Amino acid sequence: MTSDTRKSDWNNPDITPDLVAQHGLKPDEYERILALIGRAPSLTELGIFSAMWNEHCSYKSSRLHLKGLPTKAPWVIQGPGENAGVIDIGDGLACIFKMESHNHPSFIEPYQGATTGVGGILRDVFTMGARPIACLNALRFGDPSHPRTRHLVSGVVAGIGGYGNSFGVPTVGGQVGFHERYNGNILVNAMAVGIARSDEIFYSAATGVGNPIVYLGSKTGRDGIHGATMASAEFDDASEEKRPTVQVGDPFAEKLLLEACLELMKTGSVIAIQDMGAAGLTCSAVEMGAKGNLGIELNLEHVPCREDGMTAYEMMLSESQERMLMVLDPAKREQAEAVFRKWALDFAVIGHTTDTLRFVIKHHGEVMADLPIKELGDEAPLYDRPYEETVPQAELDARKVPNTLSNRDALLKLLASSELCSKRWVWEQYDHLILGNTVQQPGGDAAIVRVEDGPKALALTSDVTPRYCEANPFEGGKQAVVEAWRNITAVGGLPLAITDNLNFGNPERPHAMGQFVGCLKGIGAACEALDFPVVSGNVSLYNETNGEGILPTPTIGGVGLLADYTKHATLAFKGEGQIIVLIGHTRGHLGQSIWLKEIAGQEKGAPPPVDLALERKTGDAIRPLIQAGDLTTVHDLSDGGLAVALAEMVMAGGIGAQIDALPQGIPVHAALFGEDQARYVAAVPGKSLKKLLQALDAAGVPHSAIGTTGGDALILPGEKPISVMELRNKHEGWLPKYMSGKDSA
Amino acid sequence: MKTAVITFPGSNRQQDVMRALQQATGTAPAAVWHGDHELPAGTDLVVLPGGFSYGDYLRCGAIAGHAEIMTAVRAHAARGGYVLGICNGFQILVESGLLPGILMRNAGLRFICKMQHLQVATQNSDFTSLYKKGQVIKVCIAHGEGNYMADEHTITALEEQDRVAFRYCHADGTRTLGANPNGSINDIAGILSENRRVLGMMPHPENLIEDIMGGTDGRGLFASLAKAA
Amino acid sequence: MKARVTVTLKNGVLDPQGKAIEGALKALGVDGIKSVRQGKVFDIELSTKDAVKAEDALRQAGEKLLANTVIENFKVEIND
Amino acid sequence: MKARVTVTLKNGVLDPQGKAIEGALKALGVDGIKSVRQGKVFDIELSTKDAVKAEDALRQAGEKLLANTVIENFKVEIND
Ligand SMILES: Nc1ncnc2c1ncn2[C@@H]1O[C@H](COP(=O)(O)OP(=O)(O)O)[C@@H](O)[C@H]1O
Ligand SMILES: [Mg+2]
Repeated sequence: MTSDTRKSDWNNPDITPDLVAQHGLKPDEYERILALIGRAPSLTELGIFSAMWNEHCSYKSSRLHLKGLPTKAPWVIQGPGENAGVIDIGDGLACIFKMESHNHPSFIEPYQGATTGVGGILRDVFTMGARPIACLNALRFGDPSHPRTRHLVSGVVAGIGGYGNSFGVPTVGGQVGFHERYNGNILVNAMAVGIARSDEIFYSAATGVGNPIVYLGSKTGRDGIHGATMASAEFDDASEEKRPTVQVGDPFAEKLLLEACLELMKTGSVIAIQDMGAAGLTCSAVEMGAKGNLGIELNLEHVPCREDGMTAYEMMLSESQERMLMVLDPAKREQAEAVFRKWALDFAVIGHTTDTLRFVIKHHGEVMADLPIKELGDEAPLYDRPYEETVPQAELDARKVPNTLSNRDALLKLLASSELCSKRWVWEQYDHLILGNTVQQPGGDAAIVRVEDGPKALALTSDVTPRYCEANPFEGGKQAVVEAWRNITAVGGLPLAITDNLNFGNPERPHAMGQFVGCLKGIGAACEALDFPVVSGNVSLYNETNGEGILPTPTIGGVGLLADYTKHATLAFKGEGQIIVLIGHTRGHLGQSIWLKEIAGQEKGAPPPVDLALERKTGDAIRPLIQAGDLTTVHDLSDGGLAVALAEMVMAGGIGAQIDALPQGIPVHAALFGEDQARYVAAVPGKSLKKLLQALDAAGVPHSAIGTTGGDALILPGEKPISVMELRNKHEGWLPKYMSGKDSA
Repeated sequence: MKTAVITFPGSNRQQDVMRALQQATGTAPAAVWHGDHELPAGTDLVVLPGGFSYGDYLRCGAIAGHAEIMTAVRAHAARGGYVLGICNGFQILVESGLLPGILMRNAGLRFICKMQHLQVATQNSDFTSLYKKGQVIKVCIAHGEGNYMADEHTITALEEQDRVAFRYCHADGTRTLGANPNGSINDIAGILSENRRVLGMMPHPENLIEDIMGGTDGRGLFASLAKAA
Repeated sequence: MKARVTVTLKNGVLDPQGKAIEGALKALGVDGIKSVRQGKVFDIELSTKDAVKAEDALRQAGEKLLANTVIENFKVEIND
Repeated sequence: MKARVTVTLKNGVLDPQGKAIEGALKALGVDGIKSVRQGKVFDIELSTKDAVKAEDALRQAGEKLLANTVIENFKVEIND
């Protein structure tokens, strides 16, 4: 009997080349499907393949290259392959984290795009049993003068805040950048970090035949069913209104889902659990079965729906938010269900595990899909796309770049630039203090978040310098990792692992693919050299408009550990008369610097080279001093170089500085604004200087005392003083003014 | 002092306030579920914590104002028991009629989280007795709808009866332009009931109880309460 | 049965959102805006077919929950 | 001249607010509630007396600001 219904269903809709194309499948990919199942797919099956084999779920263009990343270390409990990465932080605790993008949805509807991005990444973390303790984000917008930019900034920031604030997790860090190459394709990357007991982590592989599969959370609607449905007449019922593909986030439901899931996990009823993210029910069910070497049968009439008349196709592809799927221990069903009823959430048994290794979808008894479950994932296309390496740009000679402004004015201009201005306007819309564990708020090098009542704390950061990656993907990839490593080191943390969010253009263009490959090699090399493995991540390709790709933007989210949160460093100057020490080699590298872009109006040259051994040696010399409590004022040097770092230290502490001994042998503006890597600025009272210098000498790290703290102005050599107030006005002023629409940008 | 903290669906700062209560009283507060009908016997202080009860989807605090447990909270207040509503808790108190007025969208229309100075406007309450009148304290705020408003009559009564507990101000205690983060009338950050036993306030004293988190000025409030009963 | 409850601010109650929107509309160059006040609508489906009963249920809903009658008015319309 | 712009969610778009209110009304014991969807109204005063012009200005306002046309519909009514 079943075979009859199957037959009628398979033959029913004409799977035309057009329909195949609308599902984002290439002709040869469709051939692959036919070969795999030995017949034409039903419409529901076509939908399932399109979901499983798209770039987002199958990583078909990137998989090959991701394999090269270092993912192991003694402290890694779970590397890539699960919902999030897991590392051991000692005392029976684990840190679980991941970053994910929501670029395209946020461009269409910035508020909802951002909210659902945050919601998705939080679910990835708590589906593994962790309570989220912090969020970060990395945002890239188009040029400030582009007509859509202000609207996008305002919506995205409100959306990230709207979700995280209500959910109740502090958003403690991130980045915001502007560049015209994001005019038509902004980036919204969100990272979530949670804590669990290391022996209570939940995974997605199903076990046991005949175990119930339970649907948890909010109801299913027609949200986010991909473009193909909208474009094809078959699904567009008589209604006039185009079905919006925009998903709406419901942080309230997510908060309930978090509490219910954590409570459920304590009942011992969860055999496996998986959030429904991209391609919802399809992806989560297939993953649970395939990972556990089991088949899955779903009976869709039991799926809680929010709309009438939803078809199997729609239910399998819906991306409604705030939902989970779990394999339940049948003996504990009542307890499990009671938890979800208590939190007023849906709990429905919608299927069971089987020993057939088939993925079978039934709707009111009719078989809508019957596919080999392992092959859905394992046999997804894998591409070795042709790529073209970026031709490295020539080194730029700092002496040949005209210096048109005084260094004082250049500094003020940089502090009031879109890239380097204070992002307070953004992070004041994020509740960064909730939970009462935020030791270092936004505005420092890395955020510091205490774990429970301490003494442990995590150091968290997200970094990447896209203009470096554009000029030299390999060096840029390395730099993104070392900057994250340096930021964690600068607060006294021991860098442990990263998550990455690889945002690139169209992989079918050899140039963009070359950027991807180059950056990945750089990331891999840096992770290897720094013992800083990748434990989770996400790839976002096809970020282009009208044929032009975004700047290659591999965002790195770094996690480090502080054994005792009271022993950390911040960038604020803390007292008068302290000696300011510049640590590392200053060569005056101006190529691809912010100074070059903002002051000289050029974007060229090679990016600063990254010496991984030097980077490691330098950081490893500084960290123990902070951990011993001997060093409390440290700032790492990055965008804008030494001058900007000093200004930030002055502003943060409200204490001035007199600089009188810049590195010799290079032009002053290059010494002040060059972006050489592996550098830090520290400040110590005279009595502690010896200890610092001895430690640096012992490690073979170059250093020089460049000035003294004190007064209420920053005094650069040969320049008029800049008062703390003037620095702050410039630095704090730009973004609020821009967002009020009253600027001239 | 026996304390109880209520969890509504969407509450999210209950752990923060529990930590502060534990620190001040030396005992763990009781956690009470919104669907419960009674407060634990002998409860002296009920706290409605911060968060987004029911997503704050209708008006902030409106749906929570009708929760089962609120009947018990009203009875507790009527008996002269202490009630503290922080942020969303303050919104619930005004929505359920335990305090007058209403909290509107912030004048700037954005959610705002930052450190904020407050002037202690009265020492005459068991919530503020360990502060000095006029003292400036640093706590934090984190809200999108904290713009306190009430009719003229109510405002006059609040002022004449010395029922404004806290006002927003600058670090030096002045209340000039820019001190008030949300546009509330008379820079009101918190108010007391007529019997001075119910306090609603937008700022979060519970997040400023450790030096390492930015200061300990929030402790005074919990210590005042601990001393009262 | 379908109904709509419309909740509006009472006269004289300050409306920060309305004010902001007013400003934004002016800034956008939309002509001749004198004032804007923002309110809410609730489109409600009811299982009853009795219009009187429905109206009654919705008045209760308005009083108890949908409007804060300290600052808001509400109006109930039954559509069919 | 007075006008009202009513903004409602498109069909099928999730309405977390409506959902929460629905739950609350049921909990309050208001009878026979099947579903609730929340929208917004803007009561706008205009300086023009020309209804066509007013309608035009408000359509613009709806498109550009009052409604998020990706997920919302809006309707303009001129009252007098
Ligand atoms: N760039 C990357 N580097 C390392 N791991 C990655 C990367 N991209 C994806 N992964 C890993 O691949 C798995 C699948 O990712 P994704 O589809 O984003 O997960 P989810 O479905 O949970 O959102 C995850 O374990 C993720 O950590
Ligand atoms: Mg996931």
